[in-house]
Parts: sequence; structure tokens; C-alpha cells
Amino acid sequence: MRELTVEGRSITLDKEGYLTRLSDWSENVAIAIANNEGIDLTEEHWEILNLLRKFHAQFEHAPAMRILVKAVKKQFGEAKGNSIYLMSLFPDSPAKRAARIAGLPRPTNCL
Amino acid sequence: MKLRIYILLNNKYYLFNEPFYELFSDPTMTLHIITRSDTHSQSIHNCLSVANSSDALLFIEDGTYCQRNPTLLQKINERGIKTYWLQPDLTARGLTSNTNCNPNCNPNCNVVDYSGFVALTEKHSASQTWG
Amino acid sequence: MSTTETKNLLFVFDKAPHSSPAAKEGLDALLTASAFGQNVTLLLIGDGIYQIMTNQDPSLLPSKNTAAIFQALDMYGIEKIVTLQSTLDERNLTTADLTIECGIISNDEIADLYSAQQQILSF
Amino acid sequence: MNFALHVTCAPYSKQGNLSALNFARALIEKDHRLTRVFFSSDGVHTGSQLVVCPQDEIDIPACWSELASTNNIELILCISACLKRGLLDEGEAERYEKGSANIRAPFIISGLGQLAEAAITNDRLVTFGV
Repeated sequence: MRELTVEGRSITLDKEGYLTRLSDWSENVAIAIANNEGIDLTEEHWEILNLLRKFHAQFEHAPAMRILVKAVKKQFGEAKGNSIYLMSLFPDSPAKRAARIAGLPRPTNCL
Repeated sequence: MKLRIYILLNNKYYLFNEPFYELFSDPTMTLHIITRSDTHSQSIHNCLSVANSSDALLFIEDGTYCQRNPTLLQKINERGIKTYWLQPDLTARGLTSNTNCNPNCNPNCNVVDYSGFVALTEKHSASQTWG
Repeated sequence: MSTTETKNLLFVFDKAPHSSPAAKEGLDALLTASAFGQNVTLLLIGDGIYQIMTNQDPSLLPSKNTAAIFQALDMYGIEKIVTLQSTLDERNLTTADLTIECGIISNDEIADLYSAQQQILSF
Repeated sequence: MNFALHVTCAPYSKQGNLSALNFARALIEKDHRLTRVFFSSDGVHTGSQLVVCPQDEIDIPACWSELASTNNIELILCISACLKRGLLDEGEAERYEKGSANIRAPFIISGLGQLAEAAITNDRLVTFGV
């Protein structure tokens, strides 16, 4: 799937599912990207997505897994600040998948 | 086949193909590699604000033009910091004949080839390149 | 990751922001090294101190605000960020002009810092 | 001793790239082990297969390739620097649907983790360019 139609707009995604134009992002676009990956966004998902968007706006980059866990722990405590919890919300690669849904740029793969 | 003799010092093996003084020097010294002229860049000045007397400076590329500044060289000399100058870079720039850099005139001044450059990086525990 | 060794790595930034991507690339390397569990120190010297000056807004260029990335260093566990008094003085700066906490180290301390390093990475 | 080099400038833009090559050759001549050369920033241009050099000048990228192949040295190009500068291997060209790849063997594309690892696992790291 390379294109999503949200609210009558056509949204293009790159080969790995990231938004081609970050300005296309809206909450409904996030819901559509998540659905496309088989995830129904809940309140718990949104906690993480909003935290990620805030992180990116403040620090000018999307965090890799280790720092995402740290940031979640700082904000929501031990119960949520661990990789198992994040894995359950965003399977396989939580930092990448959540960044995709949150409309953040593709990580530069430095590690 | 080449015969290689290694010397064990401070838990490290050193290849024994350098003069003795290369082996028994302070292992915590830093080699500062200067690549820009003092007239173009602040880097030699920044370098001198962190270098201490047991460190060495190696001038390569446009760093060799620092040789044209006797006041700078004197300042480095007064602090007892050794200087090394990369021969091919001096020669390329027509700088070889400058006596400021002649080891006979200044014992803290040495001209090295690339093999000498390698020896300097062996002898110093770390190197920093200043661009 | 692939190694369990811990080394003291000194990162030196001596270039001003915006005109070159040096610090951005240095930051990526610094964050990566910290993820490897290494003992990293960041020295901002010369024009490198301009990286963390307050009130930078490169959005009109446009380019990324690398000063914002520096603000995340704390979260990456990178606490040793230092500069020299001479670097500040030459530029008429005080620590109040800086966006993050930056230690000022003396001549003696800089000698100790350097002699404790296994590798120095400059950007 | 084990050495790694970090090269941050392009082959024909600054002398640092050539200095690094000369230094690498001297290392090998002195029987040191050069394990890895990490190219970042404009240094990644060294890995382009499309460099054409006049016959009476030194072909720096070709020299790196040859030195690495004969002495088993890893030549690693920083991935984020490569992508921004239009240097892609087959895998990245396919991932970003760019039609062609232009990395010269034996250069490979990888992350900055390889620089950190080189700093940790080698006795010496020497930087060129900057």
C-alpha cells in the first residue's frame, strides 16, 4: 500500500510506510496509517504518539528505542517505560513503527 | 620475510623498529595535528589553549604555513612543546629551507616523513586533528 | 553492543553552526557512542561554543536547529560538556548566553581531561 | 598496533583525503594493522564508482579500493552522509526507488555505530579532513 485516502485527500507513503510529506499528518492520517499496519489506536497508543511528536518538536530528532523507553518512563512511570509495554502497542520495532504513525521522519539509521 | 620484535610496555605491544626514546615516553601525551595555517584559522590557537608541555604538535597540509610565523613558533618553543613538520607538505609549499624549522637551529623542531607521522601516533596515546 | 569495553572518548567541536553540518554529524556520532555505553566528554572550543548559544532560530534558512539536539544530551546520559574560559571571553559570552549547562574547566583540568582520553574525535 | 582512520573530506576537495591515503600506506609499510577506514560527511564521495580522474593525476578512490582489497581493510561510508549526497548501494537504491547505485567495491555503507566501534576496538584512531 503506497497511498492512503483520508478525508478525501490522497496521502502518499514511501516504500517503508513513512509519510512522503510530513505536513500531510493529522490525527486521522495517524489512524489510517495505523489501520494500514493492523493497529487500532487506543488512548495508550496516543500517549506514546503525542510524546514522540513533542520529543521531535523539542529536540529536532526522533529518538531510537533506548531513549524512547527513557522518555516514556520519565513521563508515565516504570509500568509503561519498558520495551515489553511498547512492543505490545507497536509490535516488532516500536520506535520506528510509532514514529511512522506519529508522522515523524524516517530515522537516519545511524546505529 | 621481515623479522619483527615486539616490546611489552604498559600492557601494550610496541613494534621494535623505532628508536628507544619512542618507547619510553609518557604514554598519556596527545598528538595535535594542525592542518590549517594560523592566518586562515583559529585552530592552532585553540589547540595551544589545551596543549600541555608534554604534548606534541604535528603540522601537516596548510598547517605547515605556521612556519612563517616566528612569534607563534617562539611561543610554542617557550612552552617546551615539541613540533613536527610533515616533509612532503613542507616541500610541496616551498617551505623546507626555512631555518625556523631546521632541527639544528631549534631542538624542539623536527621534520618527519609519513613513517615518522605513523611513529608519532604510536608514541602518543591519542591524537586530535584540528581542521 | 558488539563490545563490552568502556573507553574514554573526547568529542571536540570547534566549528560554528549553520554554515557547515559538522556539529550535526558530530552529534550523531556522539549520541551513537553514548549508546555503546562509552564514557564520553564533549569539549566545545573556539567557535564551537556558538553551537549552544541561546535564541538561535534557523527556521528562516530553513535548516534544523542543532542547538535543540544539544538539549537532549542530558536524556542520553551525556553530562560532561565543557568549555574554556578563554573561548567564552574571546567571544564576549557568559554561561548565561548558553542554552545548556556547560562546565568551564581550568588549564589544569584540561590537561587531566586530555590525558584521560583513549581517543579524540573532532568534528 | 591496530589503527582505524576517520576521513571527513572528499578526495579532490581538501588534501586531508590524500593525507589519509598516504598515512594508511605508511601504516601498512610499518606492519601495523589498519582495520577500518570510516568516511563521514563529504568523505563519503570517496566511495563513488563514478569518479573519473585524468590519467596524469592520482586516482584517489581507486587507490583506496586497491589498498583495502590487498590488505583486508574495511572501507565504510556513513549511511546518512551517503543518502544526502547521492551515494547509494543496490540495497539503498531499491529502498528509496532511485533506479541506480554507485558504490565502488569494496566500500560498504553502514551506520555511525561503526565509527564508535572503531574508536573502541582499535588502539589508535586518527582523523583526516575535519
